[in-house]
Amino acid sequence: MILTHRNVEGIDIVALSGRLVIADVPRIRQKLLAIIEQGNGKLILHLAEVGFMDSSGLSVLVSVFKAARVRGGDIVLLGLSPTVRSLIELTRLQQVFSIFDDEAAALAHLR
Amino acid sequence: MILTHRNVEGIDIVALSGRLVIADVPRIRQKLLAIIEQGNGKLILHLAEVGFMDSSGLSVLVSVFKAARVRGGDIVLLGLSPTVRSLIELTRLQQVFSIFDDEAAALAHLR
Amino acid sequence: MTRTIVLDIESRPECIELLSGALCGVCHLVLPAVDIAPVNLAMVEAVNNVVEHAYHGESGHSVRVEFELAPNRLHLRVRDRGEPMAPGRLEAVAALVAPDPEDPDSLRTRGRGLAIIKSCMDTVNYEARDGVNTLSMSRALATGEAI
Amino acid sequence: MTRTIVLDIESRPECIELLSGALCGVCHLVLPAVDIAPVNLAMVEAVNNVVEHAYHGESGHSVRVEFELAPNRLHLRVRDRGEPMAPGRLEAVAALVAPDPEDPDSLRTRGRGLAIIKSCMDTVNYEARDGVNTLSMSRALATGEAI
Ligand SMILES: Nc1ncnc2c1ncn2[C@@H]1O[C@H](COP(=O)(O)OP(=O)(O)O)[C@@H](O)[C@H]1O
Ligand SMILES: Nc1ncnc2c1ncn2[C@@H]1O[C@H](COP(=O)(O)OP(=O)(O)O)[C@@H](O)[C@H]1O
Repeated sequence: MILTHRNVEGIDIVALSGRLVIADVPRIRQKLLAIIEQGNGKLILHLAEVGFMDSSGLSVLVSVFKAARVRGGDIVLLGLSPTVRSLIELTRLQQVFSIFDDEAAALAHLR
Repeated sequence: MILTHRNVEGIDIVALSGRLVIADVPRIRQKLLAIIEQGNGKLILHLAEVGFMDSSGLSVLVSVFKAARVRGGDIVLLGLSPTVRSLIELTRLQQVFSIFDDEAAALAHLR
Repeated sequence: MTRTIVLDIESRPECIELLSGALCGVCHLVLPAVDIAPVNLAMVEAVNNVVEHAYHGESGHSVRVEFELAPNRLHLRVRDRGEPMAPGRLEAVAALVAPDPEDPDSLRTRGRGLAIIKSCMDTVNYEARDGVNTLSMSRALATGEAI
Repeated sequence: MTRTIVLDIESRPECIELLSGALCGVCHLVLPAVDIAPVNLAMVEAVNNVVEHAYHGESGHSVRVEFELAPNRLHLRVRDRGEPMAPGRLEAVAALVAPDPEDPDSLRTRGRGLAIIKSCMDTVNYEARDGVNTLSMSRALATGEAI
Protein backbone atom coordinates (compact mmCIF):
# COMPACT_ATOMS: atom_id res chain seq x y z
CA MET A 1 0.00 0.00 0.00
CA ILE A 2 1.46 3.33 -1.12
CA LEU A 3 0.51 6.65 0.46
CA THR A 4 1.25 10.01 -1.14
CA HIS A 5 0.53 13.29 0.62
CA ARG A 6 0.26 16.92 -0.42
CA ASN A 7 -1.32 20.00 1.13
CA VAL A 8 -3.41 22.54 -0.76
CA GLU A 9 -4.16 25.73 1.17
CA GLY A 10 -4.51 24.02 4.52
CA ILE A 11 -6.35 20.97 3.20
CA ASP A 12 -4.49 17.68 3.31
CA ILE A 13 -4.83 15.48 0.24
CA VAL A 14 -3.75 11.86 0.52
CA ALA A 15 -3.85 9.24 -2.22
CA LEU A 16 -3.78 5.59 -1.26
CA SER A 17 -2.92 2.85 -3.72
CA GLY A 18 -3.10 -0.92 -3.25
CA ARG A 19 -5.07 -3.06 -0.81
CA LEU A 20 -6.17 -1.42 2.44
CA VAL A 21 -6.13 -4.53 4.60
CA ILE A 22 -5.03 -5.78 7.97
CA ALA A 23 -1.35 -6.08 6.95
CA ASP A 24 -1.14 -2.37 6.10
CA VAL A 25 -3.64 -0.93 8.54
CA PRO A 26 -1.33 -0.12 11.50
CA ARG A 27 1.07 1.88 9.32
CA ILE A 28 -1.62 3.68 7.31
CA ARG A 29 -3.71 4.52 10.38
CA GLN A 30 -0.67 5.99 12.11
CA LYS A 31 0.30 8.10 9.09
CA LEU A 32 -3.20 9.44 8.54
CA LEU A 33 -3.71 10.26 12.20
CA ALA A 34 -0.36 12.09 12.21
CA ILE A 35 -1.48 14.11 9.19
CA ILE A 36 -4.74 15.06 10.94
CA GLU A 37 -2.79 15.89 14.10
CA GLN A 38 -0.42 18.23 12.29
CA GLY A 39 -3.04 19.82 10.05
CA ASN A 40 -6.48 21.41 10.30
CA GLY A 41 -8.43 18.17 10.39
CA LYS A 42 -9.45 18.66 6.77
CA LEU A 43 -8.52 15.66 4.66
CA ILE A 44 -9.32 14.42 1.17
CA LEU A 45 -8.67 10.73 0.64
CA HIS A 46 -8.18 9.62 -2.97
CA LEU A 47 -9.21 5.97 -3.04
CA ALA A 48 -9.43 5.30 -6.80
CA GLU A 49 -6.35 3.09 -6.67
CA VAL A 50 -7.57 1.10 -3.68
CA GLY A 51 -8.90 -2.05 -5.33
CA PHE A 52 -9.81 -3.86 -2.15
CA MET A 53 -10.59 -2.89 1.43
CA ASP A 54 -11.73 -4.99 4.38
CA SER A 55 -13.33 -3.99 7.67
CA SER A 56 -9.92 -3.22 9.14
CA GLY A 57 -9.52 -0.66 6.35
CA LEU A 58 -12.94 0.75 7.22
CA SER A 59 -11.81 1.06 10.82
CA VAL A 60 -8.99 3.32 9.63
CA LEU A 61 -11.46 5.53 7.80
CA VAL A 62 -13.66 5.73 10.90
CA SER A 63 -10.73 6.53 13.24
CA VAL A 64 -9.49 9.24 10.93
CA PHE A 65 -13.01 10.65 10.52
CA LYS A 66 -13.44 10.83 14.29
CA ALA A 67 -10.04 12.48 14.74
CA ALA A 68 -10.91 15.04 12.06
CA ARG A 69 -14.24 15.81 13.71
CA VAL A 70 -12.58 16.34 17.09
CA ARG A 71 -10.54 19.09 15.41
CA GLY A 72 -13.66 20.56 13.87
CA GLY A 73 -12.81 19.20 10.41
CA ASP A 74 -14.08 16.49 8.10
CA ILE A 75 -12.76 13.93 5.68
CA VAL A 76 -13.89 13.45 2.10
CA LEU A 77 -13.60 10.19 0.18
CA LEU A 78 -12.89 10.49 -3.53
CA GLY A 79 -12.99 8.04 -6.44
CA LEU A 80 -14.35 4.91 -4.78
CA SER A 81 -13.84 1.74 -6.81
CA PRO A 82 -16.95 -0.45 -7.12
CA THR A 83 -15.64 -2.91 -4.53
CA VAL A 84 -14.87 -0.22 -1.97
CA ARG A 85 -18.16 1.54 -2.65
CA SER A 86 -20.12 -1.67 -2.00
CA LEU A 87 -18.28 -2.22 1.26
CA ILE A 88 -19.12 1.30 2.42
CA GLU A 89 -22.75 0.90 1.41
CA LEU A 90 -23.00 -2.56 2.95
CA THR A 91 -21.88 -1.08 6.27
CA ARG A 92 -24.14 1.99 5.87
CA LEU A 93 -21.18 4.35 6.17
CA GLN A 94 -22.16 6.37 3.10
CA GLN A 95 -24.42 8.18 5.58
CA VAL A 96 -21.39 9.20 7.63
CA PHE A 97 -18.65 9.95 5.13
CA SER A 98 -18.72 12.79 2.64
CA ILE A 99 -18.20 11.12 -0.72
CA PHE A 100 -17.38 13.08 -3.87
CA ASP A 101 -16.33 12.28 -7.39
CA ASP A 102 -13.99 15.17 -8.13
CA GLU A 103 -11.40 17.02 -6.17
CA ALA A 104 -12.76 20.50 -6.87
CA ALA A 105 -16.07 19.63 -5.21
CA ALA A 106 -14.23 18.03 -2.31
CA LEU A 107 -12.08 21.12 -1.81
CA ALA A 108 -15.17 23.37 -1.97
CA HIS A 109 -16.85 21.19 0.67
CA LEU A 110 -13.91 21.47 3.05
CA ARG A 111 -13.21 25.20 2.62
CA MET B 1 -14.13 -26.28 -23.26
CA ILE B 2 -16.61 -25.60 -26.06
CA LEU B 3 -16.19 -26.91 -29.60
CA THR B 4 -18.15 -25.58 -32.57
CA HIS B 5 -17.87 -27.10 -36.01
CA ARG B 6 -18.81 -26.06 -39.54
CA ASN B 7 -17.71 -27.17 -42.99
CA VAL B 8 -16.89 -24.83 -45.87
CA GLU B 9 -16.51 -26.54 -49.26
CA GLY B 10 -14.90 -29.67 -47.90
CA ILE B 11 -12.74 -27.89 -45.32
CA ASP B 12 -13.62 -28.44 -41.67
CA ILE B 13 -13.51 -25.37 -39.46
CA VAL B 14 -13.53 -25.89 -35.71
CA ALA B 15 -13.45 -23.19 -33.05
CA LEU B 16 -12.34 -24.12 -29.54
CA SER B 17 -13.05 -21.96 -26.53
CA GLY B 18 -11.83 -22.34 -22.96
CA ARG B 19 -8.83 -24.18 -21.51
CA LEU B 20 -7.42 -27.04 -23.56
CA VAL B 21 -6.11 -29.11 -20.66
CA ILE B 22 -5.98 -32.63 -19.38
CA ALA B 23 -9.59 -32.60 -18.12
CA ASP B 24 -10.94 -31.85 -21.61
CA VAL B 25 -8.37 -33.59 -23.77
CA PRO B 26 -9.99 -37.04 -24.17
CA ARG B 27 -13.28 -35.57 -25.37
CA ILE B 28 -11.73 -32.95 -27.65
CA ARG B 29 -9.22 -35.39 -29.18
CA GLN B 30 -12.00 -37.83 -29.94
CA LYS B 31 -14.20 -35.18 -31.57
CA LEU B 32 -11.42 -33.76 -33.69
CA LEU B 33 -10.24 -37.19 -34.85
CA ALA B 34 -13.82 -38.06 -35.79
CA ILE B 35 -14.05 -34.88 -37.85
CA ILE B 36 -10.81 -35.74 -39.66
CA GLU B 37 -12.04 -39.29 -40.17
CA GLN B 38 -15.31 -38.17 -41.73
CA GLY B 39 -13.84 -35.33 -43.81
CA ASN B 40 -10.95 -34.70 -46.19
CA GLY B 41 -8.29 -34.28 -43.55
CA LYS B 42 -8.36 -30.52 -44.06
CA LEU B 43 -9.00 -28.69 -40.80
CA ILE B 44 -8.81 -25.11 -39.61
CA LEU B 45 -8.61 -24.73 -35.83
CA HIS B 46 -9.67 -21.37 -34.42
CA LEU B 47 -7.81 -21.01 -31.14
CA ALA B 48 -8.36 -17.32 -30.33
CA GLU B 49 -10.66 -18.22 -27.44
CA VAL B 50 -8.26 -20.77 -25.99
CA GLY B 51 -6.63 -18.83 -23.18
CA PHE B 52 -4.52 -21.66 -21.84
CA MET B 53 -3.15 -24.93 -23.18
CA ASP B 54 -0.80 -27.46 -21.60
CA SER B 55 1.25 -30.25 -23.16
CA SER B 56 -1.77 -32.56 -23.16
CA GLY B 57 -3.49 -29.96 -25.36
CA LEU B 58 -0.44 -29.94 -27.64
CA SER B 59 -0.68 -33.72 -27.87
CA VAL B 60 -4.19 -33.30 -29.28
CA LEU B 61 -2.90 -30.91 -31.93
CA VAL B 62 -0.11 -33.35 -32.84
CA SER B 63 -2.48 -36.36 -33.04
CA VAL B 64 -4.90 -34.46 -35.21
CA PHE B 65 -2.07 -33.17 -37.41
CA LYS B 66 -0.77 -36.70 -37.92
CA ALA B 67 -4.26 -38.03 -38.72
CA ALA B 68 -4.77 -35.23 -41.24
CA ARG B 69 -1.42 -35.97 -42.91
CA VAL B 70 -2.27 -39.66 -43.21
CA ARG B 71 -5.29 -38.58 -45.25
CA GLY B 72 -3.14 -36.30 -47.38
CA GLY B 73 -4.45 -33.19 -45.64
CA ASP B 74 -3.16 -30.60 -43.20
CA ILE B 75 -4.33 -28.58 -40.24
CA VAL B 76 -4.06 -24.83 -39.85
CA LEU B 77 -3.97 -23.03 -36.51
CA LEU B 78 -5.63 -19.61 -36.41
CA GLY B 79 -5.64 -16.77 -33.89
CA LEU B 80 -3.16 -17.99 -31.28
CA SER B 81 -3.34 -16.13 -27.99
CA PRO B 82 0.06 -15.02 -26.61
CA THR B 83 0.09 -17.85 -24.06
CA VAL B 84 -0.67 -20.55 -26.62
CA ARG B 85 1.79 -19.06 -29.11
CA SER B 86 4.59 -19.16 -26.51
CA LEU B 87 3.82 -22.79 -25.72
CA ILE B 88 4.02 -23.72 -29.41
CA GLU B 89 7.26 -21.81 -29.85
CA LEU B 90 8.76 -23.22 -26.66
CA THR B 91 8.15 -26.72 -28.02
CA ARG B 92 9.39 -25.78 -31.54
CA LEU B 93 6.09 -26.84 -33.09
CA GLN B 94 5.73 -23.63 -35.12
CA GLN B 95 8.00 -25.46 -37.57
CA VAL B 96 5.42 -28.24 -37.92
CA PHE B 97 2.04 -26.53 -37.81
CA SER B 98 0.76 -24.12 -40.44
CA ILE B 99 -0.14 -20.98 -38.49
CA PHE B 100 -2.18 -18.16 -40.01
CA ASP B 101 -3.83 -15.02 -38.75
CA ASP B 102 -6.95 -14.92 -40.91
CA GLU B 103 -9.36 -17.49 -42.19
CA ALA B 104 -9.14 -16.49 -45.85
CA ALA B 105 -5.41 -17.23 -45.91
CA ALA B 106 -6.02 -20.51 -44.09
CA LEU B 107 -8.68 -21.57 -46.60
CA ALA B 108 -6.40 -20.64 -49.51
CA HIS B 109 -3.61 -22.74 -47.98
CA LEU B 110 -5.85 -25.80 -47.65
CA ARG B 111 -7.50 -25.60 -51.08
CA MET C 1 -19.65 -33.26 -9.33
CA THR C 2 -18.25 -31.30 -6.44
CA ARG C 3 -14.69 -29.95 -6.70
CA THR C 4 -12.61 -28.78 -3.77
CA ILE C 5 -9.40 -26.88 -3.27
CA VAL C 6 -7.80 -26.31 0.12
CA LEU C 7 -5.66 -23.23 0.77
CA ASP C 8 -3.35 -22.98 3.74
CA ILE C 9 -1.28 -20.11 5.13
CA GLU C 10 0.58 -19.22 8.28
CA SER C 11 -1.23 -16.86 10.66
CA ARG C 12 0.57 -13.70 9.51
CA PRO C 13 -1.22 -10.63 8.15
CA GLU C 14 1.04 -10.47 5.06
CA CYS C 15 0.01 -13.99 4.08
CA ILE C 16 -3.69 -13.13 3.95
CA GLU C 17 -3.05 -11.35 0.65
CA LEU C 18 -1.87 -14.66 -0.83
CA LEU C 19 -5.10 -16.34 0.27
CA SER C 20 -7.19 -13.55 -1.17
CA GLY C 21 -5.29 -13.69 -4.46
CA ALA C 22 -5.68 -17.45 -4.68
CA LEU C 23 -9.37 -17.33 -3.84
CA CYS C 24 -10.05 -14.59 -6.39
CA GLY C 25 -8.12 -16.56 -9.01
CA VAL C 26 -10.22 -19.66 -8.46
CA CYS C 27 -13.38 -17.57 -8.36
CA HIS C 28 -12.58 -15.89 -11.68
CA LEU C 29 -12.32 -19.28 -13.37
CA VAL C 30 -15.38 -20.92 -11.90
CA LEU C 31 -17.85 -18.45 -10.33
CA PRO C 32 -20.32 -16.04 -11.88
CA ALA C 33 -18.78 -12.54 -11.73
CA VAL C 34 -21.34 -11.11 -9.28
CA ASP C 35 -20.44 -13.70 -6.66
CA ILE C 36 -16.70 -13.04 -6.57
CA ALA C 37 -16.48 -9.86 -4.49
CA PRO C 38 -18.76 -10.98 -1.62
CA VAL C 39 -17.08 -14.39 -1.42
CA ASN C 40 -13.63 -12.81 -1.29
CA LEU C 41 -14.70 -10.25 1.31
CA ALA C 42 -16.30 -12.87 3.56
CA MET C 43 -13.19 -15.03 3.35
CA VAL C 44 -10.82 -12.16 4.17
CA GLU C 45 -12.96 -11.10 7.15
CA ALA C 46 -13.08 -14.66 8.45
CA VAL C 47 -9.32 -15.09 8.11
CA ASN C 48 -8.61 -11.69 9.69
CA ASN C 49 -10.65 -12.83 12.69
CA VAL C 50 -8.70 -16.06 12.98
CA VAL C 51 -5.37 -14.24 12.89
CA GLU C 52 -6.49 -11.52 15.30
CA HIS C 53 -8.80 -13.32 17.70
CA ALA C 54 -8.26 -17.08 17.53
CA TYR C 55 -4.45 -16.74 17.40
CA HIS C 56 -4.24 -13.32 19.13
CA GLY C 57 -1.95 -11.99 16.41
CA GLU C 58 0.55 -14.77 16.93
CA SER C 59 2.30 -16.03 13.80
CA GLY C 60 3.34 -19.65 13.22
CA HIS C 61 -0.13 -21.20 13.26
CA SER C 62 -2.12 -22.59 10.35
CA VAL C 63 -5.17 -20.97 8.77
CA ARG C 64 -6.93 -23.22 6.33
CA VAL C 65 -9.63 -22.35 3.81
CA GLU C 66 -11.64 -25.02 2.05
CA PHE C 67 -13.32 -23.95 -1.18
CA GLU C 68 -15.90 -26.51 -2.23
CA LEU C 69 -17.76 -25.90 -5.45
CA ALA C 70 -21.06 -27.71 -5.84
CA PRO C 71 -23.18 -27.21 -8.97
CA ASN C 72 -25.18 -24.25 -7.66
CA ARG C 73 -23.58 -23.47 -4.35
CA LEU C 74 -20.20 -22.55 -2.97
CA HIS C 75 -19.15 -23.82 0.45
CA LEU C 76 -16.30 -22.03 2.21
CA ARG C 77 -14.85 -23.31 5.46
CA VAL C 78 -12.23 -21.44 7.47
CA ARG C 79 -10.47 -23.58 10.05
CA ASP C 80 -8.07 -22.78 12.89
CA ARG C 81 -6.67 -24.43 16.00
CA GLY C 82 -6.67 -21.31 18.15
CA GLU C 83 -8.94 -20.02 20.89
CA PRO C 84 -12.55 -20.65 19.95
CA MET C 85 -15.09 -17.87 19.61
CA ALA C 86 -17.42 -17.53 22.62
CA PRO C 87 -20.57 -19.66 22.25
CA GLY C 88 -23.45 -17.62 20.89
CA ARG C 89 -21.13 -14.82 19.67
CA LEU C 90 -21.93 -15.38 16.00
CA GLU C 91 -25.66 -15.66 16.63
CA ALA C 92 -25.62 -12.41 18.65
CA VAL C 93 -24.35 -10.35 15.72
CA ALA C 94 -26.78 -7.57 14.87
CA ALA C 95 -27.48 -6.46 11.33
CA LEU C 96 -25.46 -3.54 9.99
CA VAL C 97 -27.37 -0.33 10.70
CA ALA C 98 -26.52 3.26 9.94
CA PRO C 99 -24.95 5.07 12.92
CA ASP C 100 -27.11 7.70 14.59
CA PRO C 101 -25.82 11.16 13.56
CA GLU C 102 -26.94 12.55 16.95
CA ASP C 103 -24.90 9.98 18.83
CA PRO C 104 -21.20 9.86 17.90
CA ASP C 105 -20.70 6.74 20.03
CA SER C 106 -22.97 4.81 17.68
CA LEU C 107 -20.21 5.12 15.07
CA ARG C 108 -18.04 2.22 16.12
CA THR C 109 -14.46 2.11 14.95
CA ARG C 110 -14.55 -1.66 14.53
CA GLY C 111 -16.72 -4.72 15.12
CA ARG C 112 -18.17 -5.12 11.61
CA GLY C 113 -16.42 -8.32 10.51
CA LEU C 114 -18.99 -10.94 11.47
CA ALA C 115 -21.89 -8.81 10.25
CA ILE C 116 -20.17 -8.37 6.88
CA ILE C 117 -19.65 -12.13 6.64
CA LYS C 118 -23.31 -12.74 7.41
CA SER C 119 -24.46 -10.33 4.76
CA CYS C 120 -22.11 -11.69 2.09
CA MET C 121 -23.01 -15.34 2.60
CA ASP C 122 -26.36 -17.13 2.77
CA THR C 123 -25.48 -19.45 5.64
CA VAL C 124 -22.84 -18.99 8.35
CA ASN C 125 -22.17 -21.50 11.11
CA TYR C 126 -19.43 -21.94 13.68
CA GLU C 127 -18.26 -25.07 15.38
CA ALA C 128 -15.42 -25.73 17.83
CA ARG C 129 -14.65 -29.43 18.02
CA ASP C 130 -11.59 -31.51 18.98
CA GLY C 131 -9.39 -28.42 19.01
CA VAL C 132 -10.40 -27.35 15.52
CA ASN C 133 -12.65 -24.33 15.01
CA THR C 134 -14.58 -24.11 11.77
CA LEU C 135 -16.52 -21.21 10.35
CA SER C 136 -18.67 -22.73 7.60
CA MET C 137 -20.25 -20.43 5.07
CA SER C 138 -22.19 -21.05 1.90
CA ARG C 139 -23.63 -19.00 -0.90
CA ALA C 140 -26.01 -19.89 -3.71
CA LEU C 141 -24.36 -19.04 -7.03
CA ALA C 142 -25.93 -16.66 -9.51
CA THR C 143 -26.13 -18.91 -12.55
CA GLY C 144 -24.70 -22.29 -11.73
CA GLU C 145 -21.10 -23.33 -11.71
CA ALA C 146 -19.91 -22.56 -15.21
CA ILE C 147 -19.23 -19.05 -16.42
CA MET D 1 10.40 -12.00 4.56
CA THR D 2 9.30 -15.17 2.84
CA ARG D 3 5.57 -15.83 2.44
CA THR D 4 4.05 -19.21 1.66
CA ILE D 5 0.67 -20.54 0.59
CA VAL D 6 -0.11 -24.22 0.25
CA LEU D 7 -2.73 -25.42 -2.24
CA ASP D 8 -4.22 -28.88 -2.07
CA ILE D 9 -6.54 -30.78 -4.43
CA GLU D 10 -7.72 -34.29 -5.01
CA SER D 11 -6.04 -36.14 -7.88
CA ARG D 12 -8.81 -35.52 -10.42
CA PRO D 13 -8.26 -33.76 -13.75
CA GLU D 14 -11.18 -31.36 -13.17
CA CYS D 15 -9.57 -30.13 -9.95
CA ILE D 16 -6.36 -29.05 -11.69
CA GLU D 17 -8.23 -26.04 -13.06
CA LEU D 18 -8.86 -24.89 -9.49
CA LEU D 19 -5.14 -25.11 -8.73
CA SER D 20 -4.25 -23.21 -11.85
CA GLY D 21 -6.82 -20.51 -11.05
CA ALA D 22 -5.54 -20.17 -7.50
CA LEU D 23 -1.92 -20.04 -8.59
CA CYS D 24 -2.61 -17.41 -11.25
CA GLY D 25 -4.56 -15.36 -8.72
CA VAL D 26 -1.67 -15.34 -6.27
CA CYS D 27 0.78 -14.64 -9.09
CA HIS D 28 -1.23 -11.66 -10.32
CA LEU D 29 -1.03 -10.07 -6.90
CA VAL D 30 2.61 -10.69 -6.15
CA LEU D 31 4.68 -11.59 -9.24
CA PRO D 32 5.99 -9.47 -12.10
CA ALA D 33 3.70 -10.03 -15.12
CA VAL D 34 6.33 -11.77 -17.27
CA ASP D 35 6.80 -14.52 -14.70
CA ILE D 36 3.16 -15.56 -14.40
CA ALA D 37 2.65 -17.65 -17.55
CA PRO D 38 5.78 -19.82 -17.20
CA VAL D 39 5.14 -20.43 -13.51
CA ASN D 40 1.55 -21.45 -14.17
CA LEU D 41 2.52 -23.71 -17.07
CA ALA D 42 5.25 -25.45 -15.06
CA MET D 43 2.85 -26.03 -12.19
CA VAL D 44 0.11 -27.45 -14.42
CA GLU D 45 2.58 -29.79 -16.15
CA ALA D 46 3.93 -31.00 -12.83
CA VAL D 47 0.44 -31.61 -11.45
CA ASN D 48 -0.70 -33.34 -14.64
CA ASN D 49 2.24 -35.72 -14.24
CA VAL D 50 1.32 -36.48 -10.65
CA VAL D 51 -2.29 -37.26 -11.57
CA GLU D 52 -1.33 -39.33 -14.63
CA HIS D 53 1.88 -41.05 -13.60
CA ALA D 54 2.30 -40.98 -9.83
CA TYR D 55 -1.38 -41.84 -9.19
CA HIS D 56 -2.03 -43.59 -12.55
CA GLY D 57 -5.16 -41.56 -13.11
CA GLU D 58 -6.68 -42.70 -9.82
CA SER D 59 -8.76 -40.10 -7.98
CA GLY D 60 -8.95 -39.78 -4.20
CA HIS D 61 -5.30 -38.91 -3.57
CA SER D 62 -3.81 -35.60 -2.54
CA VAL D 63 -1.79 -33.30 -4.77
CA ARG D 64 -0.16 -30.46 -2.88
CA VAL D 65 1.50 -27.35 -4.25
CA GLU D 66 3.63 -25.11 -2.07
CA PHE D 67 4.13 -21.58 -3.34
CA GLU D 68 6.94 -19.88 -1.44
CA LEU D 69 7.72 -16.31 -2.31
CA ALA D 70 11.17 -15.05 -1.35
CA PRO D 71 12.25 -11.50 -2.18
CA ASN D 72 13.69 -12.27 -5.63
CA ARG D 73 12.82 -15.88 -6.17
CA LEU D 74 9.77 -18.10 -6.30
CA HIS D 75 9.95 -21.66 -5.01
CA LEU D 76 7.25 -24.10 -6.14
CA ARG D 77 7.05 -27.60 -4.72
CA VAL D 78 4.61 -30.22 -5.99
CA ARG D 79 4.16 -33.16 -3.64
CA ASP D 80 2.42 -36.51 -3.98
CA ARG D 81 2.33 -39.88 -2.22
CA GLY D 82 2.06 -41.97 -5.36
CA GLU D 83 4.53 -44.05 -7.33
CA PRO D 84 7.82 -42.21 -7.59
CA MET D 85 9.39 -41.26 -10.88
CA ALA D 86 12.24 -43.57 -11.95
CA PRO D 87 15.64 -42.40 -10.67
CA GLY D 88 17.47 -40.36 -13.28
CA ARG D 89 14.28 -39.79 -15.32
CA LEU D 90 14.25 -36.04 -14.77
CA GLU D 91 17.98 -35.69 -15.47
CA ALA D 92 17.59 -37.68 -18.71
CA VAL D 93 15.16 -35.17 -20.21
CA ALA D 94 16.51 -33.76 -23.46
CA ALA D 95 16.01 -30.15 -24.51
CA LEU D 96 13.05 -29.40 -26.74
CA VAL D 97 14.19 -29.61 -30.35
CA ALA D 98 12.30 -29.11 -33.60
CA PRO D 99 11.12 -32.41 -35.12
CA ASP D 100 12.89 -33.51 -38.31
CA PRO D 101 10.53 -32.85 -41.26
CA GLU D 102 12.06 -35.86 -43.09
CA ASP D 103 11.29 -38.17 -40.19
CA PRO D 104 7.62 -38.24 -39.10
CA ASP D 105 8.49 -40.38 -36.09
CA SER D 106 10.51 -37.51 -34.66
CA LEU D 107 7.21 -35.70 -34.11
CA ARG D 108 6.19 -37.26 -30.84
CA THR D 109 2.58 -37.02 -29.76
CA ARG D 110 3.53 -36.57 -26.12
CA GLY D 111 6.47 -36.58 -23.73
CA ARG D 112 7.04 -32.82 -23.50
CA GLY D 113 5.94 -32.18 -19.91
CA LEU D 114 9.25 -32.42 -18.06
CA ALA D 115 11.11 -30.53 -20.78
CA ILE D 116 8.55 -27.71 -20.57
CA ILE D 117 8.96 -27.58 -16.80
CA LYS D 118 12.73 -27.38 -17.16
CA SER D 119 12.53 -24.55 -19.63
CA CYS D 120 10.02 -22.55 -17.56
CA MET D 121 11.92 -22.80 -14.30
CA ASP D 122 15.56 -22.10 -13.40
CA THR D 123 16.04 -25.08 -11.11
CA VAL D 124 14.11 -28.37 -11.05
CA ASN D 125 14.83 -31.20 -8.62
CA TYR D 126 13.00 -34.37 -7.67
CA GLU D 127 13.14 -36.30 -4.44
CA ALA D 128 11.27 -39.40 -3.26
CA ARG D 129 11.54 -39.76 0.51
CA ASP D 130 9.46 -41.45 3.20
CA GLY D 131 6.63 -42.07 0.77
CA VAL D 132 6.42 -38.43 -0.31
CA ASN D 133 7.62 -37.40 -3.75
CA THR D 134 8.56 -33.76 -4.25
CA LEU D 135 9.29 -31.92 -7.45
CA SER D 136 11.00 -28.69 -6.36
CA MET D 137 11.25 -25.86 -8.83
CA SER D 138 12.44 -22.30 -8.54
CA ARG D 139 12.57 -19.24 -10.72
CA ALA D 140 14.34 -15.92 -10.27
CA LEU D 141 11.76 -13.14 -10.50
CA ALA D 142 11.99 -10.36 -13.03
CA THR D 143 12.02 -7.36 -10.71
CA GLY D 144 11.76 -8.52 -7.14
CA GLU D 145 8.66 -9.47 -5.28
CA ALA D 146 6.52 -6.38 -5.50
CA ILE D 147 4.71 -5.41 -8.68
N1 LIG E 1 -12.53 -16.62 14.47
C1 LIG E 1 -12.74 -16.10 15.68
N2 LIG E 1 -12.19 -16.69 16.77
C2 LIG E 1 -12.39 -16.18 17.99
N3 LIG E 1 -13.13 -15.08 18.24
C3 LIG E 1 -13.70 -14.45 17.21
C4 LIG E 1 -13.54 -14.92 15.89
N4 LIG E 1 -14.23 -14.10 15.08
C5 LIG E 1 -14.78 -13.18 15.84
N5 LIG E 1 -14.49 -13.36 17.15
C6 LIG E 1 -14.98 -12.54 18.28
O1 LIG E 1 -16.10 -11.79 17.83
C7 LIG E 1 -15.86 -10.38 17.96
C8 LIG E 1 -16.50 -9.63 16.82
O2 LIG E 1 -15.82 -9.91 15.59
P1 LIG E 1 -16.00 -8.96 14.33
O3 LIG E 1 -17.44 -8.72 14.11
O4 LIG E 1 -15.25 -9.57 13.22
O5 LIG E 1 -15.34 -7.58 14.74
P2 LIG E 1 -13.85 -7.23 15.18
O6 LIG E 1 -12.97 -8.31 14.67
O7 LIG E 1 -13.60 -5.91 14.56
O8 LIG E 1 -13.89 -7.19 16.68
C9 LIG E 1 -14.35 -10.25 18.03
O9 LIG E 1 -13.96 -9.07 18.70
C10 LIG E 1 -13.94 -11.53 18.76
O10 LIG E 1 -14.12 -11.39 20.13
N1 LIG F 1 5.38 -36.93 -11.16
C1 LIG F 1 5.75 -38.09 -11.79
N2 LIG F 1 5.66 -39.26 -11.16
C2 LIG F 1 6.01 -40.40 -11.77
N3 LIG F 1 6.49 -40.46 -13.02
C3 LIG F 1 6.61 -39.32 -13.71
C4 LIG F 1 6.25 -38.08 -13.15
N4 LIG F 1 6.49 -37.11 -14.06
C5 LIG F 1 6.96 -37.72 -15.14
N5 LIG F 1 7.05 -39.05 -14.96
C6 LIG F 1 7.58 -40.03 -15.93
O1 LIG F 1 8.33 -39.32 -16.91
C7 LIG F 1 7.77 -39.52 -18.21
C8 LIG F 1 7.91 -38.23 -19.04
O2 LIG F 1 7.04 -37.25 -18.53
P1 LIG F 1 6.64 -35.98 -19.40
O3 LIG F 1 7.88 -35.38 -19.99
O4 LIG F 1 5.82 -35.08 -18.56
O5 LIG F 1 5.79 -36.54 -20.61
P2 LIG F 1 4.42 -37.36 -20.60
O6 LIG F 1 3.72 -37.08 -19.30
O7 LIG F 1 3.68 -36.84 -21.77
O8 LIG F 1 4.80 -38.81 -20.73
C9 LIG F 1 6.37 -39.96 -17.98
O9 LIG F 1 5.86 -40.72 -19.05
C10 LIG F 1 6.48 -40.76 -16.69
O10 LIG F 1 6.94 -42.04 -16.95
